Amino acid sequence: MLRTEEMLLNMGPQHPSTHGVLRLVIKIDGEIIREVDPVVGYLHRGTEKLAEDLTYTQIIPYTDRLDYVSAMTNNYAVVHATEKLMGLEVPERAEYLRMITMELNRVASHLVWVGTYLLDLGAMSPFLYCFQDRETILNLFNELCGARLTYNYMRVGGVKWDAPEGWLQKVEEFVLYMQKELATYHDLISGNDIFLQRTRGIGIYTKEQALSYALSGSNLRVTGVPWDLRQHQSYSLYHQFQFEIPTGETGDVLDKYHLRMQEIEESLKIVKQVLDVIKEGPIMGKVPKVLRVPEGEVYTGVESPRGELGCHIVSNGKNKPWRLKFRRPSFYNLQILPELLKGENISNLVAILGGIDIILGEVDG
Amino acid sequence: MDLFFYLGPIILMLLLLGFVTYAILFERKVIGWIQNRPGPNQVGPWGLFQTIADVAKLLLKEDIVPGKADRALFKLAPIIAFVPAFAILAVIPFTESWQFGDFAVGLLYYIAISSITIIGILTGAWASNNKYSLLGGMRSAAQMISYEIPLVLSVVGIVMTTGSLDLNDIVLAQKKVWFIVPQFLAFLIFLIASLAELNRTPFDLPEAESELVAGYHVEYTGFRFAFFMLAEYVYVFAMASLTTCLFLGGWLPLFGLTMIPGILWFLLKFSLVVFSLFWIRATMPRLRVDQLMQFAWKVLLPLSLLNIFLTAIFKEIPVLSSFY
Amino acid sequence: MFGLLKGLGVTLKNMTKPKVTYNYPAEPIPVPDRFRGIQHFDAEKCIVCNQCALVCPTDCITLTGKRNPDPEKKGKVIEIYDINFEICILCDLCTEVCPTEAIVMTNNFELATYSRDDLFKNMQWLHDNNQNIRQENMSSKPPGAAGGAK
Amino acid sequence: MEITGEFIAFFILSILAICGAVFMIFFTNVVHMGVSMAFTFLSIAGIYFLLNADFLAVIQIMVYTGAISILMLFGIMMTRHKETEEKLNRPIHYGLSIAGAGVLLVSLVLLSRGATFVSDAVDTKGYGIEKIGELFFGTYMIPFELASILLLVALIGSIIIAKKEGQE
Repeated sequence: MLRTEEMLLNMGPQHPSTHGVLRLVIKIDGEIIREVDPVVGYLHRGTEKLAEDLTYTQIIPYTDRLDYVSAMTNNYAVVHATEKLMGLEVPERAEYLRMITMELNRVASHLVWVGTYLLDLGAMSPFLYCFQDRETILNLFNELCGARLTYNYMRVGGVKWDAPEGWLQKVEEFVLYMQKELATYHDLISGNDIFLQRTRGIGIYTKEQALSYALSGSNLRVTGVPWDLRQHQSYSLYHQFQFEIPTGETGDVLDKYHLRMQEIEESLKIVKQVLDVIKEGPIMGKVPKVLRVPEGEVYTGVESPRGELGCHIVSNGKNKPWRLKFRRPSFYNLQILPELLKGENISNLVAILGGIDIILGEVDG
Repeated sequence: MDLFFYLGPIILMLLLLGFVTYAILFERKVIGWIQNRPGPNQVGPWGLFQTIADVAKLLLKEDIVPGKADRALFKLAPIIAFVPAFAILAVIPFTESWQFGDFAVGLLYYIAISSITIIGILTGAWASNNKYSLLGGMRSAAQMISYEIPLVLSVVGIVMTTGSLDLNDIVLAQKKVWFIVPQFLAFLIFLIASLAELNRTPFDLPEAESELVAGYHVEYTGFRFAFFMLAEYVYVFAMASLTTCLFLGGWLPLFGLTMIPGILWFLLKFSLVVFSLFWIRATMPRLRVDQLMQFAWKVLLPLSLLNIFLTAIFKEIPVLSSFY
Repeated sequence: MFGLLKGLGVTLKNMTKPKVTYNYPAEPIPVPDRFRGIQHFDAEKCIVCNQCALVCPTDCITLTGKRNPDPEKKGKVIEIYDINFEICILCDLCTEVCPTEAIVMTNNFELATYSRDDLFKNMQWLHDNNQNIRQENMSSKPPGAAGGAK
Repeated sequence: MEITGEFIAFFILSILAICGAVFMIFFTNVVHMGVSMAFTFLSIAGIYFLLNADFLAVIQIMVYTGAISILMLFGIMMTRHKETEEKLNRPIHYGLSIAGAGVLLVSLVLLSRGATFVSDAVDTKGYGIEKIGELFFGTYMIPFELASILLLVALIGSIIIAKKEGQE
């Protein structure tokens, strides 16, 4: 047999398709990958350590910068953990507003994924179409809380802003529009033979593997495990509403695409239901001026678009946490990458890496 | 005649540069429109000077030769890649009278000369001493060699019908009906194979930026990079011209509208082909490298062989034979 | 094969749709009222309570007060008020805690400059930044005071 | 001798061909060798063009420049660890090769003295592709088909051998 040379390829930290500053040290034989070693930490800002020196309100803007495509969920994670530790009551309207923003943020996040994933596969236009629809959501958020990405919207005990005049109608319009618009996406992407060829049958892992690697979110559901914290460890007021947990069958990247498209649909359904029941009311609970969290510790999990976003707070009774730990789903999901890439073609690398849906701000913390 | 002999190529060169300048602008505009944005519109009215500004930028850039590169080959490669791109234009008949070299084997000449470019790409890729560019060059060579075969075989049907390899004869043979109708299968194969030959989406693996950053020209800057770009767009020009000549009846008018000059008809059909290239680019993701090879050898090659058989059979059927 | 044609149809249809981009530097981008831009600071309203500097997550606010020059009045007046926009993240917390609305957000956001020193804004600059001031500043109040209904 | 464009073209092409061949031997870098070989093939195709043998020229470019050189470069780049070869230092080899080249030269000179050349200018324009086609598919039909079957067998054989090695 012809002897071919094994080559060490450094992919990243500056590379168009590593979604930020991930570095992959790849051993390739021709175009076949023998070994992958992901190197993380180029975007590490020490959020957890910084949080030990910040009051609970001050931590919220920092969480915006973890998973910067779904900052609402991050806001909620830390706010929810604090509320649970303090045993605070949150007014109904505030919870509804939180759910609307979180679900819209999930839609926006999945749209970013669909767009960038297709961009990784070489198609340009879906990226821009997705970003146009995401733009509508960002504009809605901009109207609500004055920022497009770093929302800093939620507060311990409620939310910062009530919905402005006519905002809820705009959300409803968007939901109706988006439910129709999804058909266009399916026309453009789902039926494309090249897309099917690129994604079918790659990046498959079993249920056992997924569980042993502690995968969560759509990366776990794609193997057929219907695990969704919104239903199984219900937080906020999700238990009031009806929605399905889509699961995958084959577990390949194509399945992940369909799963995430279905999750967009489900999120829109939740928003629609919330809009039907939302009433006037206070948006802030009875919260003391200076937040002093009682001694103790708490762990809460929130279903972020990428998986289980956990927040573990240890408090020693001061106004600052003694220790704060985020279970950042992207970081955990990334662990399975070396296993998946072994023996794959190098052009599958991008397809598989993109399928995991990592956000480097979250991976590096 | 003599004057034309010497000045002709220079005029063609200038026309070509003009075409490349505005083809790039047109491509960016079309892709912009498809993506609901206006495309380049800042430099000059309607963005007309955008490409000129880009080229000026490329020319003013520092000319970098990587330290570990093979200097001689690194400098030679863009020239090897570009010269054949220009040389193939000699055989394209733009109208009855506008053609530079009337070869009896024009079609073969086109295909043969265009394969030299691969040497330029391959040496450039190797000489840059970069892993990404080497991978890109390898893919490029493998892809272009593989797709040349269905490209040639798809045209065999037309050659059988006209009995000539001369592009002039081929155009004149389409007076009754364009070859896109009787040779539709061949047209599809030709279109796909030409997309692959041009390294355009969905076959732009050699420069797949999501995997190989920029493929074979990763280390090239400034003027040398411009040469590779130029070669690529000249091939777009040439391939669109060839498609027009082979399948769309060249300069021949449609519906007997003979008062419109042939060159305009040619340009019209030509622009249509160029537009569809850009349109496809804006829509499709790219194929995977192994699927690409399988597609060439397992789908396109048998289909083009089938097309040859079908043409041969139809030639013998009394009613149909007038078309073949 | 049919799927490919469908996709081509979608892209072709989009060609005729109106453009969605902003002609940004030529025309200003419309921003909603709640937009969090560069702060406006009103020295007269400030009571030097230091809350904004305390709540700031990045410690970008520096302020000092001095005794009120008018001996009849109690309290302090502001002497130095600087915001370092190299590290300010425009999180809105300072305006949220300000009891007198001395510091409020504006809808201006163009901070780009060639020198990092220019990002250090003093009281005078912040005071002169008085265009497009945000109308609605305290939304967390109980309903009726601010905020809208459905 | 009259200096025409054709003469100048011939001169340039032959110099290119010879230079390519000489460099091919003297270069130490295999990739450089490959590229200079491609130049030789290309110049020979140019000489065919000058002789009005269009078809032959085009096929020369297609097969030798387009396919063989590229495949060689491809193979070299994909498989070799070191691109440069060490110079061999074996006096017997030098002696043998000089002797072999001498014998070749002498025999060529003898042969060319015995052969008869057409002294008048021949109208090469009549020998187009039609003639080649007629000869291939008429007079020499059976040898042509046999040759292509032989090539096919070689192709399939090489695939089988490569596959077997790959499985081991």
